[in-house]
Amino acid sequence: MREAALSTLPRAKNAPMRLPRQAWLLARNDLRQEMREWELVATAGFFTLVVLVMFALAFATLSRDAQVLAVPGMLWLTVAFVGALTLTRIFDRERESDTLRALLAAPVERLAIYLGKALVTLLVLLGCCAILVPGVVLLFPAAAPLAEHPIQTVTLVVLGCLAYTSVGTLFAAGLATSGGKNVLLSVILYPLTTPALIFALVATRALIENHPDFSKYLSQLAALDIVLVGLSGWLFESVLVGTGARRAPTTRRRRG
Amino acid sequence: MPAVTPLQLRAIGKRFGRLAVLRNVDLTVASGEIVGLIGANGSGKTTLLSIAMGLLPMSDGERWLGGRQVDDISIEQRAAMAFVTHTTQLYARLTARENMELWLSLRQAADASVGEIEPVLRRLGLGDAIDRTVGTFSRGMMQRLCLARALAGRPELLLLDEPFTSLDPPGRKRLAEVLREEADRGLAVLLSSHDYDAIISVTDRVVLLSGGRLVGEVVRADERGAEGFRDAVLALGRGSTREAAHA
Amino acid sequence: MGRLFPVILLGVGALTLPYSVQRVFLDTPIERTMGTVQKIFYFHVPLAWIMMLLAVVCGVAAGIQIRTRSERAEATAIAAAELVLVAGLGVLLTGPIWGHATWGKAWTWDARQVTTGLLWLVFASYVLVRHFGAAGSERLAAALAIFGAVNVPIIYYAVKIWKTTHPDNNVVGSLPPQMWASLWPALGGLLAMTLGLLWARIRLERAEIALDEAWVGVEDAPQEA
Amino acid sequence: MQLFEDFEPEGADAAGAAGEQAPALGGGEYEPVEGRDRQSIECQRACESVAAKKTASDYSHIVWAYGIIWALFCGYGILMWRRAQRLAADVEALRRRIDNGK
Repeated sequence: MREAALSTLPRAKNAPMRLPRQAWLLARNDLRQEMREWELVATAGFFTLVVLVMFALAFATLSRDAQVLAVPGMLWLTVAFVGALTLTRIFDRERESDTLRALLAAPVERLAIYLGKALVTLLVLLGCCAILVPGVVLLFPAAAPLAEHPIQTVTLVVLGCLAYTSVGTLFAAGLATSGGKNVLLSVILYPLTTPALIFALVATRALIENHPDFSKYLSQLAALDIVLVGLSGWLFESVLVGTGARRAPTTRRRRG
Repeated sequence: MPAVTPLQLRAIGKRFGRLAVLRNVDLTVASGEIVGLIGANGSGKTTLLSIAMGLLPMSDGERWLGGRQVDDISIEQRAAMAFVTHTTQLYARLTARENMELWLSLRQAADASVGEIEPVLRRLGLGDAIDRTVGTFSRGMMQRLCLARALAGRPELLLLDEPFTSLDPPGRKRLAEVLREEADRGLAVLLSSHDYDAIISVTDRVVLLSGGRLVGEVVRADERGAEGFRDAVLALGRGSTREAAHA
Repeated sequence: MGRLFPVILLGVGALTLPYSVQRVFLDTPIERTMGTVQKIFYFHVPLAWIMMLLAVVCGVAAGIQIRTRSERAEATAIAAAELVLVAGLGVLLTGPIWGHATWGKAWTWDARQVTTGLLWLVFASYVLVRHFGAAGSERLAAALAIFGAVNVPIIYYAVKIWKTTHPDNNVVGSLPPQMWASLWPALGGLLAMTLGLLWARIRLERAEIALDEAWVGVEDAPQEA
Repeated sequence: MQLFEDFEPEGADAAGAAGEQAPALGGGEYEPVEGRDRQSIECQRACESVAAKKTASDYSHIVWAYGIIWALFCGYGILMWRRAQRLAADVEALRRRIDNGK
C-alpha cells in the first residue's frame, strides 16, 4: 500500500481536515512531553510568581490613582517576559535534536506546525495569567474591577496573549531553523510585539477605570489579533523554508 | 516498479553570498538504486541532500521528482520521501513507540497503522526497546529508530545523511541488508557517508562531491566484481584527497 | 537611463530644497500660537510621511521577495529599510527640537513618538538581522520588514485612539493655503532627494549581488578549463 | 520721518536721540507725544526683547533641525559613496583575477 506517490500532482489539496488534525496532534505531542517533566509550566509559573512578589515589594505602597496606571503595565510586561521565556524553551526543545527540521521534511502542513506551537505557547501563557491576574487583584485594590468583570477580563487576557503568541511563534520558529542565535529573539520580539501590548494595556486600563470605551478597545485588539495571526500564518512557511517560484532566469545585462 | 525516476537534480547551484557551496550538480537516482555520495567535510553533501528534500532553496538549477519539475514540494510528495540525518530528530522525552505513533498518525487520516510499529522496530533490532524513553537510547539505537520511522512511511525515495556514523559493525551490516531489501522492492536511496567500507558494501553507484561539484562516478558493474568496485571507489576517494591537498 | 535617473532626482531635489527653504522662511506667515519655530513643521512632517512611505515600500518589497525570491525586490527592501533609518532619525531628532521649543519638553512619551520610535527600532533590527544574521536569515528579516510595514497604520491611528499632547491628525487638513503652498515644495524636494538616494542604493545593492555572482563564476572558470 | 519733523522746532540737536529716550515725565517744556510715554515704551521694549529672544531661540532650533536633516542625508550619501568605492575596488580585483587566469 502506497498512500502517496512522487508522481502525484503537486498541491493536490484533498484533505481539508488534515490541518486541524495535524495541529492538534503536534500540540498534544508537546503537551505529552510537558506532562513528563512539567518543565515549561514549572519554570514559567515560578517566574510569574517571582515577578508578582517583586511587584508587591516594589509597588505595594502606591496610591490608588497610581495603581490604576501601574497595574496594566505590570500585567502585560509580565506577559512579555514570560512569553519570551516560553518561546525560547519551546523551540529549544525542537532544536535539541533537530526535530523541527524533521517536521518540515515530513508530510505535515507547515501551518499545522505553527498552530500547534502557538496553541501550546498560548496555553502556557494563559496558565501564567491564571496566577498573575488573581495575584494582582489581591495585591492592588485598584485592580478590583478585573475580578468584578470576569468575562471581560478573561476575553482581554486571551486576546492580548494571542496577539503576543502569534507574532512570537513565527519569529521564534524562524530563529530556530536559521541556525541563528537565540539572543536575537528578544531583540526582534520586544519592538514587534509592543504595539499589540500597548493596545492590550489601553484596554486593561479602560477596564479598570470602567471606561465606556473598553468594548471599543477590545474589538480593536481583536482586529489586531486577526491581522497578526493571518500575517504570521501566511509568512510561516516562507520564513521556515524558502518557498515560491525560483527566481526567473534573467537575461544578464552585459557588464563592462 | 514505477517507470518514473524518483529524483533528478539538474545543474543545481547553491550560493551563500560569495560562497558557492554547490556548482552545477547533476544527479539522478533511479528506483531500486542505492547511490552513495562521498566527499570531504564541507564538500556540500548535506546541502545537496537538503536541497533534494526541499529544506533549502536552491540558487540555480531544477529539481525533478517523479518526472515532474518541482519548485515547492507538496505534502503528497513529501509523504513519498523520507530524510534521515545524522542529528537524531527524535523527541528524547517520549518512548520509541510514542515517537513512531506521532509520525504515523501525522501521516494518516486514522491511527490505523499503529499496529505496524512493532514489526518495523523488530526488523531493525529494537524489539526490546519499544517502550523505553528515547533519551535512554544509545546513538546507534536512535539512528536505527530514525530509519524505522522513515521506512514505516513506505517512501519511494529515501535520503540518508551519514547513516553509518554511530552504528557498530553488526548495526551497519543490518542497515545495509535492510536498505538492499527495500531497494529490491523499488526504493530509491541516496546516502552520504565518509565510511568507504560501508558505502562499498551497500551501493550500486558512488559519486564524489568535491568543492561543491561532482567530480567522479563509479558504477558497480557486474563483470568487475566486488573487488573491482572496491578499488575504483577507493581510488576515487584518494583522488579527492589529493585534489584537496593540491588546492 | 538607470544610471541617470538617480542623478536627475537628486538634481531636482537639490534645486527644489533651496527654493522651499526660501518659501518657508520668507514667504510664509508665522504661525500664531507656536511662532517661528513652527517652520520646522515644513521639514518634520514631510520627512515623517516619507519615512512611512519607505516603511511601506520596504514591507511590500519584502513581501515580493519572500514570494518570488526576486533579487530586485530584495535590493529594494534593503535600500528602503536603510533610508527608513535615515529619515526616521531625522524625524526623531527634529521632533524633539520642535517639542522643546513649543511644549518646553523634548520627549513627552507621546503615543506617536513612541510608536515612531518603535517603527525605527523594528527597521533597525531588520538591518541588524541582514548584516549579522546566519545564512537563511534573509527570509526572517523580510518577515520583520513586513510586520514593520503593518505597524505604519497602527502608528497613524495611534493618535486618534490615545488622545495625547500631539497635534491631531486633522491639523494638517486645516492648514491655511499659504502653508500648504510651502509644504508642497518641501515635500517634493525631500521626496526627490530620498527617491534619488533610494534608487542609487538599489543599484548599488544589485551591483553587489551581480559582483558576487561574477566572483563565483570566475572561480568556476579555471577548474572547468 | 514724520516723527522727526514733530520734534524739529524745539531742539534740533537732541532730535536724533529723542526716539530712544523721550523724557516723558521730565519737564513741561516738551509736549508729550501721543503713545510715547515711558511706560508704554518700556513695555514695548520688554516685549521686543522677549520676542527677539524667542525668535533667536526659534531660529537656533530651526537651524539645528534643518542642519540635522542635511547632515543625515549627507552622512548617508558618504556611506554610499564609500560603499561604491569598495565595490569599484572589488571589480578591479575581479578584473585582475580574470586577466591572470588567461
